[in-house]
Amino acid sequence: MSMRPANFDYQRPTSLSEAIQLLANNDEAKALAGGHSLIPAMNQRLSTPEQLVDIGRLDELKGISTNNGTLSIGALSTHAQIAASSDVRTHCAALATATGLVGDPQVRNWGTLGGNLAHADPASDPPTVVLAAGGTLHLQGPNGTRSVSADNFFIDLFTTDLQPGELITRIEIPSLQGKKNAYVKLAHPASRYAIVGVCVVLEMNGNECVSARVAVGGATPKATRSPSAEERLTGSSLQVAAVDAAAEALVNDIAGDVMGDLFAPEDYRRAMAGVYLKRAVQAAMA
Amino acid sequence: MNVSITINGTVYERDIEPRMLLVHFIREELGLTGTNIGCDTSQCGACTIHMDGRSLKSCTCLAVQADGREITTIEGLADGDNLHPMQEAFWDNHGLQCGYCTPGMIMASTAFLKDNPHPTEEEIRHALEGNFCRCTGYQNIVKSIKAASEKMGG
Amino acid sequence: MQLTGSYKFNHEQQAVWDVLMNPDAIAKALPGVDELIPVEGEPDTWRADAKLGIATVRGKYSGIVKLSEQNPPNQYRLTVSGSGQNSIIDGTTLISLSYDADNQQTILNWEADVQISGKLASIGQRLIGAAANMMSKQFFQGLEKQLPKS
Amino acid sequence: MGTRIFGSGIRRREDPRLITGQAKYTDDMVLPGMVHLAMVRSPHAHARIVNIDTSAAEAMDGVIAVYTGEQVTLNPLPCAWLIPDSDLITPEHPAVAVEKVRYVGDAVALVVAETRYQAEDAADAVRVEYEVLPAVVNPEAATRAGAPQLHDDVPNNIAFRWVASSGDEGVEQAFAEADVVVKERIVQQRLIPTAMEPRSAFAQWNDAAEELTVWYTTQNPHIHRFVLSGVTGVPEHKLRVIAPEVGGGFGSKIPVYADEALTAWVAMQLNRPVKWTETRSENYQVTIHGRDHIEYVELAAKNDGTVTGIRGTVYAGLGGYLSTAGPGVPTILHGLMYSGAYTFPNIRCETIGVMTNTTPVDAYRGAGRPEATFLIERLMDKMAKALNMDPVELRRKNLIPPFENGHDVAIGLTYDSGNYEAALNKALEIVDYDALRREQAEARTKGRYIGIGVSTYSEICGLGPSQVAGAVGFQGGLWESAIIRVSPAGKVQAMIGASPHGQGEETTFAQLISDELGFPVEDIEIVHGDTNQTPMGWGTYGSRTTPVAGAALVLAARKLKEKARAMAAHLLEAAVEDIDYEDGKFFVKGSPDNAKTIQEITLMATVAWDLPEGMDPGMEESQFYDPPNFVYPFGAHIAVVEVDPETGIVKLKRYIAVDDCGPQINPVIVAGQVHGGIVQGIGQALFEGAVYDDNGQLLTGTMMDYTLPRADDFPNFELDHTVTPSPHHPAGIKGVGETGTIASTPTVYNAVIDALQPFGVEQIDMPLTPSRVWQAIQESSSNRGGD
Repeated sequence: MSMRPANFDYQRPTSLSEAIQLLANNDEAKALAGGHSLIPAMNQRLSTPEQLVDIGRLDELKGISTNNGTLSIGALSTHAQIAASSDVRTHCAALATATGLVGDPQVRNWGTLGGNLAHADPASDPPTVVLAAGGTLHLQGPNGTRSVSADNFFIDLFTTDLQPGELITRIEIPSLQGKKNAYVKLAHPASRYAIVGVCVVLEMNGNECVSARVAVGGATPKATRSPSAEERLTGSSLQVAAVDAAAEALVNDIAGDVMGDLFAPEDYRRAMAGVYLKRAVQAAMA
Repeated sequence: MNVSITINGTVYERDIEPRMLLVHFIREELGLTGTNIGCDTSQCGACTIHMDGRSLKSCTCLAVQADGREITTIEGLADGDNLHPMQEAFWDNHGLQCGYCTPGMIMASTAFLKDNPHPTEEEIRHALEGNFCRCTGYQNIVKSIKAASEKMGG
Repeated sequence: MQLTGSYKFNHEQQAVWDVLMNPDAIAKALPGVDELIPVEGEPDTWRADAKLGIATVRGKYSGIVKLSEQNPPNQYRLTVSGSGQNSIIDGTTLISLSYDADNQQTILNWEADVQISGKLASIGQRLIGAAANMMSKQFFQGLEKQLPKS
Repeated sequence: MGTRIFGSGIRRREDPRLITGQAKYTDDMVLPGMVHLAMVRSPHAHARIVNIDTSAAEAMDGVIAVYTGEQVTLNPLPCAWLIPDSDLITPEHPAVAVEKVRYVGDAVALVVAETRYQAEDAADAVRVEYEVLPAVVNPEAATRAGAPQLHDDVPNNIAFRWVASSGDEGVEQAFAEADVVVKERIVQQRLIPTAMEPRSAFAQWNDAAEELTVWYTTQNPHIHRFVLSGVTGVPEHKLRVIAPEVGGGFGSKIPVYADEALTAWVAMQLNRPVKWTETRSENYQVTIHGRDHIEYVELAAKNDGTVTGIRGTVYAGLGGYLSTAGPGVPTILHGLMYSGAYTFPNIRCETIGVMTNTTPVDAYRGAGRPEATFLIERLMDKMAKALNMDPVELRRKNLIPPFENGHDVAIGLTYDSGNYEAALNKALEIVDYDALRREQAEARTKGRYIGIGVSTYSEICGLGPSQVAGAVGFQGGLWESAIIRVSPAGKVQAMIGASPHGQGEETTFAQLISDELGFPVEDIEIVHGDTNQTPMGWGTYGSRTTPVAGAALVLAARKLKEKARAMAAHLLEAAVEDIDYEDGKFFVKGSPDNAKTIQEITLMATVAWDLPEGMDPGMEESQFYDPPNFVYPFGAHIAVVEVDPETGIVKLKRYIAVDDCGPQINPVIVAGQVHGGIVQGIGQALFEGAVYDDNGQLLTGTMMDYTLPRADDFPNFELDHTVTPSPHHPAGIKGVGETGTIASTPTVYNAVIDALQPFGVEQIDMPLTPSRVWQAIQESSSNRGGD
């Protein structure tokens, strides 16, 4: 019974390229950013990497800025920094909300967005928002840099498109200023992970919703968009019937993939996905 | 690996295994046992300290990650013989019983007040979501933090 | 824990059956396994060492893989028992094949009874079902890759 | 005369060390040459041990020794509550499993290493081969034919059958002749005590002196010395048990566990200081759990609301072995509570104690009494509904009328004092009950589901007369003792055998002494927790420290006061009966200006230059106290909840507690006890529950899955009290450590069911998690009410 990690080799590279080299050289190496997903697993000895490459001090991965309205968030930005950023509040309020709901204050102080997205915990909050917001992940690896849309980044349970040796360097999110957006969450009361988290991004023209993006997390092995719900909302004036229909569509879209556990069995999670879609629309329009 | 960590104003240099958690560095290497351990999954908050001014669960950080940083533990909170207003408030308001969660509660709440010096009761309750107490039902902890915020806010 | 799932192969049933019975193919398809070593005196039983897991939760397991109750080319039982990471995993899966002539697909249905003991049982509760689904999918995908392109 | 210190909410004297990080808990202890112990535990709930290979572990860096059960020479762990007339069987409980493991976490080997990291590395390297056996976790299922058998000498896994009855004939008749009978199957789910400080032991053996010292996370160091002596063979006078700072217990630090005894044993083997501290996961697996009942209960009444009988059959899960007080909790502490605050004339409780492949079950806050109160209060609400009566009216009709000095209830106990209706009225006044019901009705018309729960309770605590302890099979006494020792300059040390760990007796007991003798509180030190420094006592649990140890202390203080009075008379050259006392001063009646202070008197008694004839020197008294009866605190609690029918989320909106524990020494500390108790009780109603799968794996094995209440789950509680002194306690005081837990579970549960009335929901198993509440609403036949 442990709360002490097994031994490992520790490296603290001073540049991004050095970090990538170290990770590329060793299949059993892991990148360590904030460590708030990795260290708990190591404490339980469920994770026993041979080597940790501490990227936590690389300045290349820090900072939040906007460029023509596009938010650019360095991978090492902490949840607390993001939640408190006026740029983020302006351009992607839902992300400020979601990062403010991760874990608890101590976790938010040190856990990083890059680490969180790379870990791709199905019950984590930020992936759902980055997906709904149409974010892009910028990656750098031994073969250079590339960009992957959030739609293509999350592959399965804890599984992403990150290749060996690759790191997330920053996350770009197109400005949602002028679009209605919100993230709402039903949290597991013990772990604080999302049982269901729903993010909606609604572009309105007067009373009409002209485009919608809907993503759900927590309920399924990965953050997942709901094309049918988006379709129901688009072109509607978000009247009760349309939102109810969207909720039902969302539930149908994810029906086969919903996970269950002791606290929230599958049928409950499925139903809550619909309920929280409605609440997300309400919150976005409030 | 050699690390140099400033704790409560004193620089400590030690050669440690990279796997050593910061909480074990504080408790076992330095003998600062005011920081307690109440769980093994980063939930309970008993081990909360400040690193570079922000609250951190020291069980969720390797000591090597703290290399070169500034840390404050419960032992370093008071100014000499003068208790920190948060310590005073916990004492005045019966904000503790067995005391085991108390250092973590005090460290978490002092960090919280830096970000939000005039919190509502609801905000205080929310800010404690990373800290468990099994004795007080949180009632007097919330009261203590409120009292401290009023005292510190002047 | 009872788990069920299905997988569709775009191949003839006999071809799917053959690959399911081929220890080399199984070894290649099992995530993290390099080789199945036959256990002497036990038919259709192999010993394996595996590097198993998902993302950060990954560790070395060693265990036994056994095929039984074969009813070619329709049904068999795959039993896996392994231990590692202070955990023990015992699973028995009844695998059934049927052929969907309309779509020219072999449909594989599996019904598993998985018993997890130790560390993973106490801490992995919220994710075990999803992890089992994902790993079974990887296994069948791994087998499919070894079938001739149809 | 100044403000009386008794009743004053002064700041706690414990706090300065706790708020500055200077307090020392067991795991904080360090001695030169210290080594670390880690346990190798079974991952299986039920298995035969085929082979243990320690060779790899022994070869690892820093490893000093690896021991298996066969090498360990400790005596088996005793069960210490041998309830009579129950055919109790106590299967052997070895400190380390040798042939068979019986729950996940059962220790199979020990690893000792220079550092904790090394000990844990090596524990991982011990290879154990098991033959896995089928397991059983449900106490009712475990008694059925064909169920896996845990112990060869416990047929059908039934460790005992116990009955408490006011007379079976009368009970039968009451149910036969009732107008209405309501029934319920209640699952008292398993709870994990979760003291914030995990258990820890630190042992030092002095080989030359043959002395063993053990620092220990214990609620009762003297009991632990008594039992540890038997388990280790070290005689008691060579065995010192010290409870340093203890970070909460809630019952979980009463029992004698293998781990602490093993730590001591290893220290003796190696002649080096040894430390063992459990991790939280380990705590969840091996430190006792609470509750775990499956109850079939029913209540009989007449149409006018007069309750005529209550009875129940309880399957009580005991775990893989009998814990120290395990059999006593679901029997003596449960069945004897079935009277509650009511005049029930016919009562019967049958408890079947069952071994299952789970963590042993023992006393958790309230211990038996919350389970009983829950079923009584649950049945009362159900009966009110069946009779179409307001639940408050039904309770009022059946409450025991006020009494000041003894009331016999049908189960055979004599309650000390009570005024239940006064407490109920006060609580109802605080919430304005009628207005609240109107508000509820109004809210329902708007699709909001508010629920109101009201409970009245009386509990048994202040355990208890030793004669009763003996009669009910408790293998110890239940008296306490205290020594008050005043130094020449008038500073006071009071030594008590009880062992507080968060309850604040360093403050309240100083207030008691100050109140009796006039020493300022800051001159009084309460010494506890060290068997070498304190007189014998049986420990802190069952809300007994103030009722029993506090009584010993008050009587010792009064003895001391009489000596001081005699000394004062001598110094003032007056007759003893002419000496008056006020605020620490003794004087001849009518001449308060010519007074001797208690400090002056102490000095003169201590130098002993001139003592009255026959007086011994010094200012020190000791007192043993065996209470003549239990104490019976009581009260009324009200909860207001709102249920979100779309999600099943229950929001606690108000909580009102009116408790009566007699006079309060320190009302701030009393309130703190009540707060914590309420939250633990609500934890059972809404959040907490240990869950095993069918194979005995604990699925809620960490704080990530076992839901502990958090700060944002609660509103501000509204507390008030009434004061009904206990007639037999020298200061009239009753216990208050468990009242909150006893009352709050049914109060909140009933409030939720009340909120769900429009949906026709009658019953939901605890904890009332959102998915369960939602499910119940979905399944309810009349869920059209929710539209």
